Amino acid sequence: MKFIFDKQGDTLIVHMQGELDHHSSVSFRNALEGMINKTNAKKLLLDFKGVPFMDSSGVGVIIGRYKSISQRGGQVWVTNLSPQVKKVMEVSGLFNIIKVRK
Amino acid sequence: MKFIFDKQGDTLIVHMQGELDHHSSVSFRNALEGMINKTNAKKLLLDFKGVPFMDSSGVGVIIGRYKSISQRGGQVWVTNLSPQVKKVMEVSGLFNIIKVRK
Amino acid sequence: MNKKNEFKVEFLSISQNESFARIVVSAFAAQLNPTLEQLADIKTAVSEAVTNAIIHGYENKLGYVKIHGIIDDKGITISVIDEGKGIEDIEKAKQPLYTSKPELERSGMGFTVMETFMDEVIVESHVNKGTRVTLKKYLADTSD
Amino acid sequence: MNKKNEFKVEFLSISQNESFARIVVSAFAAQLNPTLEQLADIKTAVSEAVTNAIIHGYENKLGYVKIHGIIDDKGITISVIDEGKGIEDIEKAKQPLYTSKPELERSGMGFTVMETFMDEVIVESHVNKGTRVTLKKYLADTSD
Ligand SMILES: Nc1ncnc2c1ncn2[C@@H]1O[C@H](COP(=O)(O)OP(=O)(O)O)[C@@H](O)[C@H]1O
Ligand SMILES: Nc1ncnc2c1ncn2[C@@H]1O[C@H](COP(=O)(O)OP(=O)(O)O)[C@@H](O)[C@H]1O
Repeated sequence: MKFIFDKQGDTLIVHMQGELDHHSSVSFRNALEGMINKTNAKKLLLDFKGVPFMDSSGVGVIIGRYKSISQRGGQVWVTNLSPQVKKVMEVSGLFNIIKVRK
Repeated sequence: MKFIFDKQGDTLIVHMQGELDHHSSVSFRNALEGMINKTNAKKLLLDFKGVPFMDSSGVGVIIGRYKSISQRGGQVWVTNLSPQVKKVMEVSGLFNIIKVRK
Repeated sequence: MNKKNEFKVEFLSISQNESFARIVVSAFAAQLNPTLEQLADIKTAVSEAVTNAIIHGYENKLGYVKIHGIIDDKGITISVIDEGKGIEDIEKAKQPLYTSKPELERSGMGFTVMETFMDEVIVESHVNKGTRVTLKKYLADTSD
Repeated sequence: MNKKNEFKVEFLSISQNESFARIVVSAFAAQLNPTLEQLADIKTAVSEAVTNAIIHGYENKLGYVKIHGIIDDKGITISVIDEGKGIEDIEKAKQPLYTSKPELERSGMGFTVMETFMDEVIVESHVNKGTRVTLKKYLADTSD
């Protein structure tokens, strides 16, 4: 899995490419947590355009980042969800804590 | 595997779609041989545009049709070969009996 | 119950093989001409079960994960089997948000995803012997 | 000879499973980041060996075809195994254009394709016991 980071104001935008499963979630978690701390981001926007598939391992990473960002009083958004990714997020109740940006 | 037949003059053109292996070659052989007899074609042009993969089962079918067509004094052409299809045809010596149409 | 096709696969419990398992099961399920959503459901459920075998069953020690797939008149049945540590309390394990590995940022939603995405989920497990998760999806075979 | 990954799969000897076998082996080989041509070579050779197991080994009777894949420092090794009728004269069988089933329009080029597309082809066979074809391709692992 590949990710490109883009900081705009106090928002960290992450463009993701590849399948987000347990295998890829480990390096994704580390890179993302590192970048949040380094850029001191308040807002996080995860762009799933290049992610055709995600399982509950991805949900775990998003909840983890939601926690980091919440501690700073920030907010997490996701965008460009494939039907499969959206369904996994819905079933996991993720939309109760994060928002979808159209 | 799907195939579309198109008769133009004494040429039977066959547009193929799918992988040509032993499984698909059986129905392909039957359909093709039937159509050659029905249309009384002298020339056969096999369009591999929609065929990403072929193995030596496909070679067997082409040699078989080459025989039917030769008996009528005709000729077989192939066109739009993927690198994999071309390599299998080369290794099998198929280009000694059939021609490539650019 | 007319068995129409069947496969068994086994592979090492390393995380690279999670995507391998998804591809293998998708290729097998594709023979039933499922819709894109049905195929995605099966792929997702398998991904959850295989990940659990690797993380929880073998706890990242090396072992073999096995998958057994059957296509019959009713649809597809996929069993994911490990010979790892097993589950002590299956009812508790199945609860949404329950995870024994919060330090790995597990969401505890694996079984919930499997149960939502599949028509039947059967969990059999024996401590120190291993776990078998059987996933069924009812699908009419529309192929010839 | 450091074994890095491994899988085994078995499936029914029906022709629908030829494409299944190709996808399984491709998904496994993809872990080595092969070029498109290397991947196509492996896929083609496996297709030949699996087809032979189904047509010649089991002669369209129902049996199980097994594939064993290993990735090590040198590359990939794929064995295709059947418990079918076996090959009496392996040297003859390997000759270009030789086929025992011309009535099925076999080209007799299966072994030639395997030997051209792979770096090593080893055929072991016992009459009425079965056949094992081992296909090797040398590939450096360029993944992380
Ligand atoms: N194959 C398995 N072997 C042992 N324990 C398992 C297995 N699968 C699941 N479990 C247990 O069930 C719990 C819940 O699983 P799950 O709902 O998939 O959530 P998660 O994987 O996020 O922990 C796991 O945390 C683990 O304790
Ligand atoms: N798995 C097998 N079991 C029994 N016989 C086999 C097997 N594989 C190959 N053979 C024999 O070797 C011959 C040559 O095989 P091959 O070069 O692949 O050509 P083809 O499949 O077109 O006949 C076959 O015709 C068959 O007699």
